[in-house]
Order: sequence, then C-alpha cells, then structure tokens
Amino acid sequence: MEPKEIFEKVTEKFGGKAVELQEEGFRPAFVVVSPESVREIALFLRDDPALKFDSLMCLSGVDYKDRFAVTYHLHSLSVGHQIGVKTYLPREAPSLPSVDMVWPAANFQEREAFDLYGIVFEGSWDLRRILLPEDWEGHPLRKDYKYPEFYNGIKV
Amino acid sequence: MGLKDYLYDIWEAVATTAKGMRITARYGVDPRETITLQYPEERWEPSERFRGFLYNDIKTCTSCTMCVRVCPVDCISLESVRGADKKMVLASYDIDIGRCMYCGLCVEVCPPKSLKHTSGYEKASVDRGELILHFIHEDAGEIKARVAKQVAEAAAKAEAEKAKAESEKAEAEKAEDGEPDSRAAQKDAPPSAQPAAPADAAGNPEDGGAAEKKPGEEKE
Amino acid sequence: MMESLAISLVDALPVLSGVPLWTITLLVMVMVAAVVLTFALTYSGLATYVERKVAGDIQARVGPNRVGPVGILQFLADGIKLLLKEDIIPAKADRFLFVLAPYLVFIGSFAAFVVVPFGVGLIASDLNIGIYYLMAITSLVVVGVMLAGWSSNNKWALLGGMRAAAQIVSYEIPVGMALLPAVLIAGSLSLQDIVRSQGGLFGIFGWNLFHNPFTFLSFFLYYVAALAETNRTPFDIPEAESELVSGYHVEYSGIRFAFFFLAEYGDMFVVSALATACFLGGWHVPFLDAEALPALWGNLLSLGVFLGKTLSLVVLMMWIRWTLPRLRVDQLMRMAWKYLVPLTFVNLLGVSLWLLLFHGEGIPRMIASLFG
Amino acid sequence: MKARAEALPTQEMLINMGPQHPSTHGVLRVILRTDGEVVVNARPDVGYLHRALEKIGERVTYAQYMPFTDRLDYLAAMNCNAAWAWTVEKLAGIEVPERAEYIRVIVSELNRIASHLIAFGSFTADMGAFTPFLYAIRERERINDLFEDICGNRLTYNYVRIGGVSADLPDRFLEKTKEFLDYFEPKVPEYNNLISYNKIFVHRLANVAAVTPEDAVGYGLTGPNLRGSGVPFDLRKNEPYSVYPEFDFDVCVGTGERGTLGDCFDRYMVRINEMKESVRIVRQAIEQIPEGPVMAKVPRMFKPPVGEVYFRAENPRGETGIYLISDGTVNPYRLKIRAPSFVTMGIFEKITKGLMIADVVAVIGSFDIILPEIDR
Repeated sequence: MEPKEIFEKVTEKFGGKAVELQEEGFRPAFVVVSPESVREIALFLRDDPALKFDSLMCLSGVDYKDRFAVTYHLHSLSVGHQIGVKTYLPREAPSLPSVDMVWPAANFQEREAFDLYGIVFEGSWDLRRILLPEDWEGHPLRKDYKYPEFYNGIKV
Repeated sequence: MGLKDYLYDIWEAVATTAKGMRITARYGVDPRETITLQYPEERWEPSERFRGFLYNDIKTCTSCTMCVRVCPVDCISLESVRGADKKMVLASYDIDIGRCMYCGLCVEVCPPKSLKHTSGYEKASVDRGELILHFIHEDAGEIKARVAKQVAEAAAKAEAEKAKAESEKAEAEKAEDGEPDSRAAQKDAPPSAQPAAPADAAGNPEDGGAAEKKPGEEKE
Repeated sequence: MMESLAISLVDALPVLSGVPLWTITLLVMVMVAAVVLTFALTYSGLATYVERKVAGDIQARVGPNRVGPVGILQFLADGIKLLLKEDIIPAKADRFLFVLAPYLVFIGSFAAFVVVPFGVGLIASDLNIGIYYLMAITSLVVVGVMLAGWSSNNKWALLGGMRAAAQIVSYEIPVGMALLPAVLIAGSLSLQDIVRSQGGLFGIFGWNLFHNPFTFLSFFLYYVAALAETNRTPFDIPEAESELVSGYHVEYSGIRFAFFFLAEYGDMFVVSALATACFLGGWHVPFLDAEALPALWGNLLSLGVFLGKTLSLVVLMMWIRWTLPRLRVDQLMRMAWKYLVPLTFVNLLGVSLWLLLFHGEGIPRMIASLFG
Repeated sequence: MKARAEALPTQEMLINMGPQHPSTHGVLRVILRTDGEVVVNARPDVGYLHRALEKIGERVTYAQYMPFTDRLDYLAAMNCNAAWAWTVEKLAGIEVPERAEYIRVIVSELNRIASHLIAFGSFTADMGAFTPFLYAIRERERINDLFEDICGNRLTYNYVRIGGVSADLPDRFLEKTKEFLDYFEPKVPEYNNLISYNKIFVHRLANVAAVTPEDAVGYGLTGPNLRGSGVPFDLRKNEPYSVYPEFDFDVCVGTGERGTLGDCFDRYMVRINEMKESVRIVRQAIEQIPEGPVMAKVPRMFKPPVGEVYFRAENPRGETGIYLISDGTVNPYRLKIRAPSFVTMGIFEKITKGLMIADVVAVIGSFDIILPEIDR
C-alpha cells in the first residue's frame, strides 16, 4: 500500500491525531502522529487486515535540536509494504506511551532510546538503561550533551 | 518409546559417532592436512595491497594535511611551517599506530602519494609512547626555529637585495644608467635561502629502498 | 607378596640378614610404591603431551613442538610452570577442604595403580579383591571433586562438583555391572586371576572380549561408562569448559591444579588398564606364553603388551574427546539410567545364562575343541 | 515431579554468566537465576562494549564513517561496509557502476560464508566439540586471504566506498575465488557428517528454545534466526537491492526436521545451508560480472541532500538497518544502526525460561550474536 493511502486510512480512523505525511525526501515516508496516541495507532497499524504491520524494524530517538522525535519503521511481512511513523516530543520531559505490548521487539529499542535520549516510554515492562551503566549521568546522543570529565571519580 | 526406537537410538548414536570419528581420524593421520605455519621460522607473504604500518616518505610529502583531515581517528599529527620559498616545510610528522586502524583512507587521498602502507605488521612495546612513529627525528622546535631563521635571513637578504637594487637603481637613475640587475639578484636569493629542508631536516638514513624498512625500526 | 620379596632380597644379599624382616619389608614397600608412583607420574605427564599432540593432528595443527625433540618435553615445561605459579586460595574459600581436595583426588586416582596387573609378575599388590578395591578407591575421587567444588565458594565450581557427584555415582553402577562378566568367567575378584583366565588360544582368542556375544558387548558398555567415570568428553560436564567455565577446579591454580590434571590422566589409565585386564587379555602376549618364558623376558614382554593395549585405549579416549560434543546433564543421567544400566543388567543376565548353559566355555574354545 | 518440587522448596541461585565467560561470544553478561541446573530467569545485560558508534557518526564525514562500520560486526565487515554505502547512495541517489555492485555482492557473500563458518565453529565449540571450530577457522582463513588480496586487510576491510569500491579486483582474484569455492563446497557435507547429525549434537539442540514464527516476527528476529522459525523472508529475495535479483538462489528455512520448528537445530541448519546458497550466488556472480569502472563520481566534499532514509541489508546475522538523517552538511545529522543481534537479544529472556544452564549456552550460540554489534 502506498504511504498516502496508509495516511488516509489512519486519518480516517484517528482524525487529527495523525498530523501530517512527510513524503518528500523521506524514504520510507513518515506518518507523523501525536505522541499520546502512538499506542492506539500502533495497534491499528498492526491489526488492520489491510495494513498488517507485524514487524517493527527499527525504533529510534532523534534530536531535532528544537524538539525530540521518536520514529518507528514498520514493515509487513505478509503484505510486504513499509511505512515510517514519527512523533514529535517536547525537549522538556519527553514521554510517550510504550509500544512493547504491540511489538515486543520495541522493548530493547525503547530502552536504548531512553538510555541515549532520555525519552520516557510510559507503561514499558522494563525501562532501564541498557548500553550505559546504571549510574551514568546524562543522555549522550542529545545534541547538547556535555562530555563528562569524570565517571565515578575516574578520569574519562 | 518402543524397543525398536530404543535400539535404533543406540544404533544411531554409535553410527553417527563412528562417522565423525572417521573424519577426525583422516585428519589425524594425513600429514598433508596440517596447515600450521611455524611462525617465526616460516612467514606468510603479505599480499600486494597489504595494509601494514604507514610510512611517509617525507621527501615527497607536501604537508598538504589531507591525511590529517581524512583520518577518522586522528592518529596522524603534522606540523609544518612555511619555508623561505613559500613551500611548506615539515616540522614533525607522527603517526600513532596504537590508534591507527589501517583503513587506508589517508593513503588514498595523499596527492603526492608519499604516504604508503608498508608490509610491516610486527611490533610490540611495553609503552604506548613507543607506538608513535616519528618520521622526523629532529626536534620540531629546532626545525621551526631554523626555518624561521632562514625565512628571516631570506627576507633580510631579499630586503638587502631590494635595498641594494633600489640604491643601485637610484644610483643608476642618478647616473642615468641602464636596467639594474635586480631580477638576477632575486633569482639568486631563493636557492641560497632554501634549506633543502625535507632531506636535511629528516636526517633519515633511508632513501631508495626505505619503503621496505619497517617503520618500527626507523626509530632511534 | 611384599614379605616374600623381602625374604628373597635377604636371601640374595646376606648383608641384610641382621636387619629385622619388617624393616626390609617396609623398605621394599616404599620402593615399589615409589616405582609405581614414578611410572604413574611419568605416564600422566606424557599423556598430557600425547593428548595435545593427538588434538593437534586431528585439528590439522602441529601441537606442541618447541620444547625438546618434537616437543616431547613440553610436559616438563608445563609441570615446572605449574610448580612455580602462585598458589591462590580464594579469600572466602574453606581453606582446609580447599587444600585437602586435590590430594583426595590424587590419592583416589593413583592408589588404583597398586592393583593394576602390569605383567606376569608385575603387580604391586595382587589383592584377592582387586576389582572391588579398585572401584572403591576410584570412588574417592568423587569426594575430592565434590569437596573442591564446595570449598572453592564459587557457584560454577559448586555446580561442577554437584554434577560430578551425580555423574560418578550414577556411572559406578554400569561400570560395576559391565565388569562382572569377567569376574564371573574367572571366578575371582583378583585381577591377576582374571587375566590368567584369558590365556591360551594364541593369546588372542582367549580374551573375554571374544568369549561370547555378551562379553563383547560388555566391553563397549564398560568403556562408555568408564569414559563417563573419568569425566572425559562427551561426558565432561563437571568441567564443561563452555558452560561452567572450568567446573570444580575453576579456582585452583598452580600445583593444586596440576594434581587434578594428573589425576584425570591417571584415571584414564586405570580404567583403560581395567578394560584391558578384564576384556582384552591383560598381559597375555599374542602367540606366546608369557608365563613360560624366563622371568625377565616374560615380565618385560608382558609389560610391553599390556601397556600397548592400555595406551591404545587411552588414545582412543583422546580421539573420542576431540571428535564429540558434550551431553547435557539430564541427557547424561538418562543415558546412565535408561540405557547403560538396563543394558548392563541384560548383559549380565546373558553372560550368567551362557556360563550356565555352556559350562563356562567360550565360543573360541568351543570352535577349537571342534577341530580337536 | 512438579508437585514434589513445590513441596520441597529450594533456594534459587543467582549466577553471573559473564562478562567474562568462555561462551558468551564476547562480553555479554547474563544474570542467571537458577533452581539447581534449571534456569528460572536469564536476563541479558549488554553494553560492556559500547563505543558510541552512533555519536561518532555525527562527528565524522560520510566517507570517514566507513571504517567504523567495520567495527560494527567484525565477522562480517564487508556486509556492514556495503550496507553503509548502499544507505548513503540511497540517500544521495548515486548511481553505482554495475561492476562495483557485482564486486560488492561477491565480497558480501564470501563474507557471509566466513561469518557463518565462525557461527558454526563457535557453536560447536560451545557444545563441547572443539575440532570443528578449527576446521571452520581454516576455511575462513582462505577467505581472509582473498580479502587481503583485494583490500589489504584481513578483518576490518574498509573496502567498499560510497559510490563503488576502493579498488578493482586484483589479477587472478576470480580464479582464486573459484578455487576456493571448489575446495569449500565438499566441506559442508563433511561438517554435516562430522557433527551436524551427530546424535549428541542433535540431542543438545533439538527441541531447545523453539521460537514460534509469530514470536520471531514480533520480537524482530531477522536473518537466519527468523528463517530458522520457518518464515521464508530474505531481504535479498523479498526486498531486493543491489544486483541480487540477477541471481538464482533459494531461501533456506527451518523445517523442524529433528524436533520442533524454530529450535536451535533449525537455526543452526539454516546457517549451514545458507553457506551453500552463498556459494551458488558467488559462482553466478563470477560468471556474470561485467567489465567497467568500479567507482562513480563522488565529490570529495560529499554533501548529500537533506532527507531521511532507512535502508536495510541482509547481513549474516540478520537485517542491518541504517536510519540516516542528513541535514545537508558533510556530517550525518543522526545515524541509527538497527543491529540484528541487539534486537535478537530482546527475545532471550523469554525463551530461556525453564531451560538448563547448558541450553543457555546453546541459545546464545544458535542466535549467533556478536557483541560489538549489540553494544555499538
């Protein structure tokens, strides 16, 4: 299915919660949705018989300087089409619902986004730091991250 | 599980084991299958494109800093000063082979092709500092000072020439003579001012067959 | 036996006639023990070398080849290295047991050499309960292994120790059961008697291996069970390098580790020697009657034959080790209780029936009697 | 039995498997909670090898990032190189000469064989048979020799470039590759005889840690791990990139031949069979490779257009996806690598429940994870 049709299907179902379709320069195209409705839309995308996005390829946090974003790259094994879903978050206290009950694969990648961007995924079954030590300060992939000089008293 | 399955199970275990043991036995008794290279005595020939330690032929190096800019891990450090003839003179050229990842990007971009991968790959040291290859053994400060002096000298000389020329010119003008010899004077100046920098500065023993020497041995 | 040796020594050297007999007997005992121990240690050292060489050959490598000619002195170098290594005892280990464990393992393994019938008259002590003694003393190993696992205060070691205990205790049964046919045929528990019972018929067809189909099977059952007893691949789960790091001896280093290491090779020799003595005709020399030869030649020849047979079995163990993967612990137990134990029982029954039906005659002897 | 276990409560044991452990394939740490030998819970703890490759990506240029992709999955560096090049080319719309694409496919498939050899070897070593590992290493060494001929390195190749490959194939390379394939092809049945169908080996793997096809898709397993569960999905076939449509090959899937579908044995056999398929692909590529240039014209100060692209390539360990955001400067703005091993670890805790300690090792081996890729 073409991204436009998917976007129409989502807007039809969720109205204004699907904000826009980013197509030019984006491969795959992104359906931009509002953060609080991510889980419902994810469920819809997974369960709708025409869409059937059964596999979450990639979940990533992005820092667009003025705001954060979380992107979901979805793929359907049965139908064979792809789409991206993007949701923008404020820089202050970014949080959105977790989708690990929709795609279990999301858990590890959400943990990674939490670890490196500080984005909180509410309702996640296990949200801990994953790549960095538990007591690491800051979220390194943020663009305004300051490199620490010391870690636990050890010079970095 | 019936008796037949039970016995088949045992049979399968014995048969598959025997099959595997036949293969290992073949390897065990066949001396041709031994592939070990007895390292210090026998050596493997690195291939033509082998990326060993980097070697910079500083005679041809133009200090363009392309290698420094392209290096993803910043393992090359280069210092140069502008010599009297407006060409860059290398003051120091170091490669930290402890950081180098032998990606070969620097060799690809090198315009005069002075930077090369050698076939050297053996080096051990107990100190990280020993892993830095110095291609110029003279102290960078000394070279700089010398070059600065030469530049100053050249400048002074040029100045003197100029002054001389001017005074000559003035004299000539005074004397209403012909063309002054200023061009010839200026032509003279650079050769004398040029310090033959790279070769001299390096003090490197190697010349033609230098690439074959392992950089590790070039250190003093 | 020691006493008779002592008496003959006194007879040969009249100088000693003034010395009380018991001192000489003690002296002889110590000497014999020293000889056996020296042999055992040398063998163990060389076996480690052979093991590595076999592994190297099988894996298309060379193996040790630097120390001495073709690397044969490698085991000395290794031994010296282990001797000189720092002896580490973990801070929270049970020191006494930790120190004790390797000795127990070592004793359990090397005390078994006492009853091994090396040749016609070459046996340190021909106990009339030889097999029984051997099985009892090798069980000491499991105590040492468990102690090592427990006292190291390391969870991997503990798991290894527990696995070893379960494994060795389970496999004692098939081992014993698989050896009984030989005992039945000889009618004695003494290893010398068992070996003697296999004489005649060109020194080959008298072997228990060919006695009847059940003894033939017995040998293989014993060999498999014995492999498990010695903790060798595919039954090396107490060590299980890829799972338990190194199992019960993970915390041991230096000479204490060497004890475990030597004991493993000692064990290999003992079980192979037992298989040789019980099934492969022991020291019987093919086509010759070793007992009829002059004492020196008879002993030397039979010793050579015995060692040849035993060491081929040891090499076979190594070959198996470098071919097979390792069983899981539950599969190992299943193999013992569901396969080996029933089969050895059936086997024992078969042998008993055979002996009853054919009055103790084996197939080769029956065939021989057909031809007069 | 179960009732008895409940009647006799035993204390659970907490064991740290790793970060230094012989069979965690690097510095993976698994926190095991066991009841005796039975695993109650096995929680993977990753990140010991975190080198901030994504952050580094934001500070170097597109071309400079190529050597870092070598360090992503060092057993399949060619594939990672190529994946990065394909991503950037997709972003910038660079046309790559056909010869270069063929070369990329040849080296990728050779590297796939090398990687699967290590997977096979280390897996058997985990199962206690050390000998096949050395045989596998021996074969891989020949592939390394080939790679040394074309790029000069034996592990971290940095051979592929954005817009092509760094150098044309050396003389006699194709002949040497053919020789290798002729040598290698009979080795696969030999491995099968040596160990694959060995009774003990089969017993260790069959019915252990079976992943259902639904779980495999839901947890994002990719590559051989997904196909081991019987899902015939291969990016080379289903979402073809490069010149893969030109080749005729089969997608190997697990069949549950010795146990349940998706168990360790299926995953293992998929890898073994894929080596044969890779041999087929390389043979075809050698036949069809055209003459021509190997490098497109890419400006030295390469600046791709503004945009976001997600590209995924079928690597030996699964789908390596690269999500690349460009802001039009010489450096990537954001670079996310979807590492197959990382995603695979997500299912680890779920499927190891109730297994034995020895099976945990089998699971790690059968997933063929590689730590630098997990931790990045």
